[in-house]
Amino acid sequence: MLVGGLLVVVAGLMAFFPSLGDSDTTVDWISIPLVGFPIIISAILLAFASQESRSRKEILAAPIRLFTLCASLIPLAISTALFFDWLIMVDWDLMYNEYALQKEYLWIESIGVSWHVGMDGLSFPMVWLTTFLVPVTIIMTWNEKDGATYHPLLLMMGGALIGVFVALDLFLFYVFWELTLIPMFFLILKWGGKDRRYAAQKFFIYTFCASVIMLLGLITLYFLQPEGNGSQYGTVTGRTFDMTVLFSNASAYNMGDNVFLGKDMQYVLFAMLMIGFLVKLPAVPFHTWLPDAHVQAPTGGSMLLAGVMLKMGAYGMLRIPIAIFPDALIFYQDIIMAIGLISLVWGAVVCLGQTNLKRMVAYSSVSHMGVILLGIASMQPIGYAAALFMMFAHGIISPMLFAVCGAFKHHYHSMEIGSMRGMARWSPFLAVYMMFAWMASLGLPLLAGFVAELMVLIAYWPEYGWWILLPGFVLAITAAYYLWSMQRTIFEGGDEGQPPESLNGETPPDITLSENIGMIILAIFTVIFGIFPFIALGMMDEWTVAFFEGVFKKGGI
Amino acid sequence: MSESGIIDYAVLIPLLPMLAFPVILFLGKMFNGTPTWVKNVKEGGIIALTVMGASLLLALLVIKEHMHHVGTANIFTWFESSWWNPETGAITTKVFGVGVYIDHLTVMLLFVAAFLCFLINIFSIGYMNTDPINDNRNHRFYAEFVLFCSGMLGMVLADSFLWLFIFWELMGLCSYLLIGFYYERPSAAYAAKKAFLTTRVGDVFLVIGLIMLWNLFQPYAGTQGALSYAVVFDPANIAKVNPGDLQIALGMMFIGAVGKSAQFPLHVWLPDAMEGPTPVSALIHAATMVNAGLYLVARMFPFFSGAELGALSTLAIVIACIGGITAVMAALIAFVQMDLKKVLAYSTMSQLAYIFTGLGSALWFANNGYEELAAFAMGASLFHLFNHAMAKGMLFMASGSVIHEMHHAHHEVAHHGHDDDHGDDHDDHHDDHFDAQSMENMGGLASRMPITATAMFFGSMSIIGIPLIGGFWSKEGIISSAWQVARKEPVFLLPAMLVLIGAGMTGFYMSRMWFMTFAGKPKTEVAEKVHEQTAWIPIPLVILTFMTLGAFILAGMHAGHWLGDFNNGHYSNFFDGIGYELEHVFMNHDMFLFILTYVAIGLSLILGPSLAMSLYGGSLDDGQKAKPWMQWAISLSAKVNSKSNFDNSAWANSSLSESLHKRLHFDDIYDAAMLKIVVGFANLSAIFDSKVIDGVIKTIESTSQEVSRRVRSLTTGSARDYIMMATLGTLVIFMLLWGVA
Amino acid sequence: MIDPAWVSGLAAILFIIGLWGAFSRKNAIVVLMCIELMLNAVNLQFVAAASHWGDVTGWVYAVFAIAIAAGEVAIGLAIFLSMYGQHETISLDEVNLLKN
Amino acid sequence: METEVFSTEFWQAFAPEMVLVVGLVLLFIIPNLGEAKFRVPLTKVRIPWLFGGRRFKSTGSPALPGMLGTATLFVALGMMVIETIDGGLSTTTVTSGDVTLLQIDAFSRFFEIIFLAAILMASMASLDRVPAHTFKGNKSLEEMYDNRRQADLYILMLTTALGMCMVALSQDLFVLFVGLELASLATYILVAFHKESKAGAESGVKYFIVGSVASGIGLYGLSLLYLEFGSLQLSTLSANWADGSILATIALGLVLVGFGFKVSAAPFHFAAPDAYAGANSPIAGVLATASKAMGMIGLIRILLVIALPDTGTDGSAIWIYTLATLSVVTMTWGNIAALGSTNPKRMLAYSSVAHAGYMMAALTAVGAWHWGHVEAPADYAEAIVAAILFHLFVLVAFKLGAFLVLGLLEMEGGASRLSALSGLARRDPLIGTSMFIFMLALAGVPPLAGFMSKFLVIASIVSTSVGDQWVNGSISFSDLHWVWWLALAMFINSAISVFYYLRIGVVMFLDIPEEGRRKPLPYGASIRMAIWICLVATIILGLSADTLIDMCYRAAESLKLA
Repeated sequence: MLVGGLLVVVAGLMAFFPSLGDSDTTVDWISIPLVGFPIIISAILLAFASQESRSRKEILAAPIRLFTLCASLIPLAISTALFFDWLIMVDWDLMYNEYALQKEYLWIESIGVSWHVGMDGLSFPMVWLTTFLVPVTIIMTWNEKDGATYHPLLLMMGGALIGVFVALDLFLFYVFWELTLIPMFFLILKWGGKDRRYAAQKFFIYTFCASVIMLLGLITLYFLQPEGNGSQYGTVTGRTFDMTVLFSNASAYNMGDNVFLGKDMQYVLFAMLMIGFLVKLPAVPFHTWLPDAHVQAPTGGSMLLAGVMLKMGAYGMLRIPIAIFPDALIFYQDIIMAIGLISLVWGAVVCLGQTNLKRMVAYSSVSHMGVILLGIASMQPIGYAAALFMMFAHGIISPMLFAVCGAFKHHYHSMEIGSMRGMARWSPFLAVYMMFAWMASLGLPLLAGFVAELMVLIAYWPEYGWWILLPGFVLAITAAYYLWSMQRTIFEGGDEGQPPESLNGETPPDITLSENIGMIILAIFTVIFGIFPFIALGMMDEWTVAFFEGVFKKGGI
Repeated sequence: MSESGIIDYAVLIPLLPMLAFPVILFLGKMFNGTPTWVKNVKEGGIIALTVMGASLLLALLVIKEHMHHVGTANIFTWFESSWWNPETGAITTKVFGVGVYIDHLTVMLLFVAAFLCFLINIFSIGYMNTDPINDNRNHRFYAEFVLFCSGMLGMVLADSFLWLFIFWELMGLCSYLLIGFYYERPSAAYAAKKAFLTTRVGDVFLVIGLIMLWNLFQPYAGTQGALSYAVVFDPANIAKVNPGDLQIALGMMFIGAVGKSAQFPLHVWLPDAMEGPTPVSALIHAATMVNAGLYLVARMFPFFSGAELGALSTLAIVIACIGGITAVMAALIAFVQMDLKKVLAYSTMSQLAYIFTGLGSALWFANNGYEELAAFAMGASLFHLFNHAMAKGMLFMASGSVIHEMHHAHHEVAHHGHDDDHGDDHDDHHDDHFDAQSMENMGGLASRMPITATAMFFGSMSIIGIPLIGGFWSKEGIISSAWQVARKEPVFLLPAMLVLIGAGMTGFYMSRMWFMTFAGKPKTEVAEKVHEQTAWIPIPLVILTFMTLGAFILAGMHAGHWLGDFNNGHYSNFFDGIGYELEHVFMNHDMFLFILTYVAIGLSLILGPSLAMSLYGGSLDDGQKAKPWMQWAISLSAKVNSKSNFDNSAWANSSLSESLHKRLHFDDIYDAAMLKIVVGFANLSAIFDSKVIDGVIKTIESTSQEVSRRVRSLTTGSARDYIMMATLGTLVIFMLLWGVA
Repeated sequence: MIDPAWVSGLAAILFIIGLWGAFSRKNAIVVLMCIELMLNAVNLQFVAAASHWGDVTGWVYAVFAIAIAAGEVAIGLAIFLSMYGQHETISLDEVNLLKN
Repeated sequence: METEVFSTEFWQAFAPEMVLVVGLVLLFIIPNLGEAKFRVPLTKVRIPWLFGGRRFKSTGSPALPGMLGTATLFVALGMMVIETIDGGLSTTTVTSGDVTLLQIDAFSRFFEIIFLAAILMASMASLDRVPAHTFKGNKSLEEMYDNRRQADLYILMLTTALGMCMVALSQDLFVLFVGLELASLATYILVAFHKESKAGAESGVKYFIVGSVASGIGLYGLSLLYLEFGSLQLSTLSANWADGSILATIALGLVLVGFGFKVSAAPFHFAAPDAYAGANSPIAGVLATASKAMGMIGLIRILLVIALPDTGTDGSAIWIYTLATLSVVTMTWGNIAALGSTNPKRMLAYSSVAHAGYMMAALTAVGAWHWGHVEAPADYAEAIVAAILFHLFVLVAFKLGAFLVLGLLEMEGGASRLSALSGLARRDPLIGTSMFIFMLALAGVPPLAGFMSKFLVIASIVSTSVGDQWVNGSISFSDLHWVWWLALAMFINSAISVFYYLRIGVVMFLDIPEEGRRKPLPYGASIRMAIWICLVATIILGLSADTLIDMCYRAAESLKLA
C-alpha cells in the first residue's frame, strides 16, 4: 500500500510535469498519467526483471506483481475520476471534432507530427475500459508463471492501448497502433500454448500487413490535404497529421460541390484504411489469425486481446475513414453491411462446429464484431451508438469469456468441449461464471450485451429490411452453441461426474481466489452496464449526434 | 402521465424478488449446511417466501387501486439514443424509458402470477426441503425461483413491449436454470437446453417483430423510444401505420408467443421441461410462464381494434388455427402418456391452445368491428387463462404431492427390503428404475391421499369443463366465440371444430389421468404405502381447490366481461350476474349457440369421462374409502368399467398410437434437423474455415517459402554465374533505357 | 592519325571480349586477365577520347586507371593465393561452399 | 569558398580527412618502430634508425593498432560532427585549374559521417571480434605476426574510410571512381581477411571478382561518358546532359551497373550474400551500410545531379522505368530470398538487398519530378533525397547493430545458422532485446528509427506521386503518378519482411540454446558498447527524428537539384 501511495504521488507529479513551461497551464491528465506512466513503469520493471536470474525472478515476482497492480490502478482511478468530475470538471458534452482534455506538444515539426491527445465520447469509454481491464486482468492471472515479466507486459499493453484511443494525430495513432503488437506478441510467445510460435507470428504478421496498407492510405491522405500554415503543419511538407485539422478540413469540403477529394480517390483511400481496421476487428474473411492467437495466448493476453485490441479496429473505423470520407462510406455501405453480416453469421456457424472451448469463444468474438459493422452500415445514430456500446460491452464480456476459458484450462488441463461432464459438481464457481459469461455473450437482457444488439437491430431494419432474418438466425445459433457447450461441460455426468482424462483421475479443484475476484468484478460490471446502460451510453449518444451533425448532416445525404 | 399513489411502489413487486436473488445465493453459499440455514431458513425458502409475500401484498394493493382505471408510472430512463431522418436531416433523441403500466390485463395476470408464485413457494418448502437429493442446493433453487417470479411480475407490469421482452427473456433464463436444476442428469441438461433454444427461436421472431413495430411507430413516437404502450396503443398512431406491415410485425411477435406458450410447432420443449425439480419447475412452466405468450397476444388487442377494418384478420385466423391444431394435437398425445406430469404438460399445451383460439376470435372480432363480441371473447379467453392457471397450478402441485409421496413410499419399501446399512440408501435409491411418476405404478390413491385427490379431482373437473366448475365458464365462452366467428368467416370453422373436438378429448385424458391414479386398486406395492406427510404441501392445494371451485363466483361477478373491457360489470349484483351467466350459457336465445353448448357439454362431460371410466375405472381396495365427494365418481367408474370393459388393444397397437408415443415425431425431426443439418453444416463450415479461408493464408506462407527456395537457388555459389547474371542485368538495363529513349 | 572512332571500336571489342571471358572461363587467373582486358579497354577509350577532345585530362584518367588495374591485380592475386591455400584449386566453379 | 589544392584553406577544410591520413601513416609507421640501427657506410657508427629490427615492446603491442585506428576514426568523426552541428560548415570547393575536384558541403559531410560512424562501430567491434592476443614471455615473433595482422586490419579500415570520404567529396566522376576503387580494394581484402577459413577466402574471391567486373563496367561507362562530353565534371555533365546522344544513354546504363553492384541491386547483388556470410560480421555490417551508402552517392550523382531533365522541360527522366523495374525486382528478390534463409547473415544480406530496392524506389520517384501534370516543386526531390539520406543514416544504427550482435555470437564460434541465435534472450536478455529491437526497426515497426526511415521514404514517394495537385481541387485516383504503386510495392515488401525478422525474435525468445552455447555470452566491452550505441540511436532517432531530418534536408538542399 505504501508503494501504491508513492505511485499515486509520482503519477500526480507527472501529470503536472509536461505543463511546466507551457503557456497552456491546464494539467495534462492524459499524456503521462494514462499513457506514459504505465509504459514507462512497465519498461523499467521489464528491464529490471529480465536481468535477474530465474530463481531471483521467482522471488521478485510477488512484489513486482503487486507493484504492477498498484500502478495499473492509478490510470483506472484517474479515468474514473475524470468521468465523475472528481478531479476537474470535464465537459463531455462535446460538439463534433471537439475533445476534452486536449493537449498538444510538437514532436516532429518537419513533417507536422505532434503529440496530440484528447478524448471524446468515442474514445473515453474505451480508455476507461482499458484502464479497468488491466488491473482486472492482473488480478485474474495473479498466479501466472514468470509473473515478474508477465504482469508488467500487461501493464505496457494497457498503456499502448490507451495511447491508440487518445491519439489525435494520425502518426501518433499509428505508432501506438503498432506498439500494441509487441507486448501481445511476447505474451503469446512466452506464455502461450503448444503452437505459440506459429500463433504469435501469425498474429503479428497478419495484422502488421494490414496496418501497413492502412499506413499507405494515411500517407496518401496526408499529402492530399491542402497545405496550410500553423504550428501543426510540417515545416517541410506543409501538411499535418493532426486529426482535428484533417477533420475540420474534411467536413469543410465534404459533401458539397466543393469536393475534398475526387470520389474514386475517396473510395480507394477508404478501402485502404478499412483493410487495416477490418483485419484488426477482425471481419471474415480476415479473421483466421484470431482463433489461433486466442487459443494459444495466455489468459491475460486473450482477455486484453479480445477486450480491447479488437475494438481498436472498430474505433479506428469510426475515428478516421468514416469521418473523413463519408461519401465513401455511403458508397461502401452495402459492402460493409455484407461483411458485417458474413462475419456475424459465419462466426456463429463456425462456433457451433468447434470442439475447442477457447476457439469457440474466439469465433464468437468474430461474430460479435460483425454487429459493429452492421451498426456502422446502418447510417443511424442509434446504430453508431450501438456499435460503440457493443465495443464497450463486449470489452467487458469477452474478457470474462476468456477468463473462464483460462480458468478452465488452468484447472482441467484441457480445452476440449465434451472431454468432461458435470463441472458444476467440482467447480461450482467456475460453472456459475461460465454460465454467466455465456449468457451475457448470447445477449441476455439486463446484461451489457443485449442493449447493443437491440439497438443495432433497430437501426438495421429501415436500411436492410428482411435481411434482419440473418442476425435473427445468429441470435438462435449463438444460443445453440453456447448452450450446447454448457450442456457438455457444466451439466450431465451423473452422480459421479466425469472428470477429464487430462487430470489423470485427480479431483478437479475450483477456481482460485484471485480468479474468483477477477471474474466477480467483471460479472458485476456486466450487470451494472446491462441495467444502467445510460452511464456509458449517454456519452456515446452525444458523440453520435455530434458526429452526424458534423459529418453527415452537412451535405444532407 | 405519471400519477402518484401506490403505483409508485409497483416497481417493488418485481424488484424485491430480483434483489432477493443475489441475497439468497450469497447467503446460501455462505451458510450452506449450517443447522439454522437448513432448519429455520429452510435453505432460503423462508427468505423467498417473505419476499414473495411482500410482493403479493403489494400486488394486491396495486390491484385494488387499479381495478378500473389505467395507471402508469415512469421509473427511470434506461438510455437515450438518437434517430436521424435522412430526408429532413433532423436528429431526434429517443428515450428508452422504464415504467409501469397497469390495466385490467395487468391486474389479472399480476394476481395470477403473484398469488401462484406465493403458493408455489409454500409448496416448494414442503417439497424441495424434504427430498435428500436436493440437500445443500436448495438455496440455488430458491434464488432461481425468485428471479423467475421477478421476471414474470416484471413482464406483466412493464409499460412497453421492450421491457416486456426483457423480462420475458429473464424468465427464459430462469426456466433454463430450473429445468436444468438437476444438472447431473443428462436428460435434465438436454431438456434445459431444448427449452431455452426452442423458446429462443420464438424470441428471435419476437425481437424482429418488436423491431418492425418500433420502426413502424418511430415517426409518430416523438421522443418515445421504448415501444411504450402509450405510443403504440394510441389509436391515432395505429391508424397511421401501414396495416400490412403491422400485420407482419404482429405475426412475428406471435411466433414469439407460440414459442413461449409451447404451441405447435414450437411445443416440443414443454413435456421435456418436466425434468425440473418435481413438480415446482413444471408448475412454473405450466401455470405461469407459459401465460406470457398469451399475455403478449392479449396485449395486441388494441392494434386489432384500432387498425383498418379487416386488415389484420388473417393474423387473427392464424392465431386461432394454431390454437386449434395444438389443442387437438396435444390432447391426442396426452391420451397415451403414462407419466403423470407429462399428461399435465400436454394438457397445459392443449388448454393454452384453447386460449389462443379464444384470443384469435377476440382479435378477429375486434378487427372486424364487432366490439361487444370481441370483448366477450377476450373476456372468456382471459378468464380461461385465470381458471386454467389456478386449476393447473393445483393439479401440478397435487401431482407433485403424489410423486413426492410415491418417492417416500418407495424409499421406505426399498429400505425395508434391504438389510444393509442406512448410510447408503440415498444412493441405491437412484440405482433401481422405479418410476415414481408413472401412473402405471399408482392407482387407488384417492383414500390414501385425500387432500391431493380432492385437489386433483376438482382441478381435473375444472380443466374438463364440468358445468359450474372453474374452467367451464370460460371454456364455453371460447368455444362459442370461435363458432360465432366461424359463422361469419368460414375459415374459422377449422379452429372452431378443433376446439369442440378438443373438449371431448380433454374429458377423456383428464379423467383417464385421475382414474388411473386415484381409482382402482394400487398397482404396486409402493402405491399401497403412500400417505401424506408434510404440512407445507396441502396448504396451497386447499387454497387452490377453493379458488377453482369459487370460479363461479367470479363468473357471477362478470369477471369475464370485466376482463374483456374493464368498464364493464364491476358493480352488477352477484345474483343477477350469476343468473345472467347461467341463462346465457344454458338457455341461450340463439339456437345455434344453444345447441353448441350442449354438444360441448356432452362431449366433455359425458363422452370423454365415460370412455375413460370404461377403460381405467375401478373401485378402491377393500376397506379403503375415499372422501364422499370423490367416492361417487370412483363407484361410477367401477360400474362403467365393469359394464363396458371394451378392448382397446387394437387402438393401442395402431401406428397412430405408436407415433403418439413418439410425440408425433416432432422431437425426432427437430433433433435430426439440428444435429444433421445445422450441426453438420457447422462442422463443414469449421472445416471450410480452417482449410480454405485459413488455408489461403497457409498456402501463401508455404508458397512463399517455396518461391524463396527457388529464388535462392539462383545464387549458385559460382562467381561466373554471378558475372553472367550481372551481364544479363546490364542488357536488361539497356533494353529498358532504349525502350524509353 | 588514326580516327579515334576506330580506337573506340577496338576498345568496345576488347571490353566485350573481357566481359565474355570473365563469365565463361573457370580459371580465376584467366578471369583476372579478362578483367584486366576490360580495364585496358577503358584505358584505350580514355586515350582515344582525350585525343578526340584534345584534352589532357583523359590521359591522366588513363594513368590512374592503369594504377587501379595494377592494384587490382595485386590484390586479386593475393586473394587467389589465399583461396588456393584453403581450397587447393583456382577453378571458380569448385569454390562454391557459400550459396543459396 | 573556392580553394586550390594544398592551400591553407584546403588544410583547414579537410582537417578531418587529414586526421585519417595521419592516422593511416601512423599505423604504417608505429608498428615498425624498432631497434634497427643504421650503420653509416664504411664506419662502425650505428645511428638508431628506429625503423625495423626488433620491435619495441610498447609500439609493437598487438593491441596498439586497434586503439590507434579506433581513436583516429573517433577523432575524425568527432571533428565532422562538431563542425556540422556547429553550423560552421561552409561549402568549400577544391579546384585545380578549371577542374573542380572535391567539394565539402552538407551533403558530402553527411555521408562522411555515415561512413565514419559505420567504420568506427566496426572497428570498435573488431577490437573484440578480432582480438589482439597478449603474449607472455619471449614470443616476439608471434607477437609481431599478431601485431601485423592487427595493423593490417585497421589500415584497411582507415583506407576504406578515406576512399569513401573521397567518393562523398568528389565533384568529378573519375575522382569519385578512384575513391570508390580505393574503398573497394580495401574492402575486398577486409572480406577475405579471414584467410584461414575456407568461407573467408571464398567470399573474398567472389566479392573481388564480381566487384572488379562491375567496376570495370562502370569505368567503361565513364570512359564513354568522357568520349561523349569531353569531361567528367559533374557540373559539365549536368549542363550538357540534355544534348547527349545515345552514347550517353549507354554510358548511363553501364555506370548504373557499377554503382548497382555497390548498393547490391538485383541482379548485381549475388556476391553480396556470399561476401557477408564469409566476412566478419562487423565487416559485413560495413558492407551493408557504408558501402551501400557509397554506391548510393554514385547513384544520386549520376541519376539526380547529372541525368535529370531540367526544370521547365516536360517529361520524366530517361531512366525512370529502368530504375522502377530494378527497384521492384530488387526489393522483392531480396525479401523473397530472405524469407527462407536460415543463415542469419545471409538473411541480413538479402534484407539489405531489399533495403537497396526501397531506396531505389525513392530515387525513381524523383524521376517523375517533371512528369506531365505532376508539377512538383524542387523540394519534392529534396524530400526524397532527404529520406534516402535518413534511411542510410539509421541503417548504420540498426543494420550494423544487428551485424554486431552476430559478431558477438561469432566470438564464441560462428553465427551462420539460425540456431546460433536460439535462446539468446535467455542467455543475455539485454543483447537479445537489442537484437529484437534491431529486427523490429528493420521491419519498420514504430516508433523505432527503421519505421521513421521507411515512413519518410514512402511519404516522399507518395508526395511526388501526388504533386501539388491540391490546387486543382478534387483529385481522382487516376491523377496520381504511377510511382505511387512503388510505394505500395514497398509496403507489400515490408509486410513480407516482417516474417523473417520476426522469426529471429521468435528463435531468440522461444528456443533453447543449442549445445555448446549454454554459457553466458562472451563479454567484449567495446563490441557491447558499439551495440548499445546502435540501440540507443535506433530508439532515439525514431522517437525524436527532427534533428536528423533537418540535417538530411540541409544535405539534400546542398545538392542543388533545382
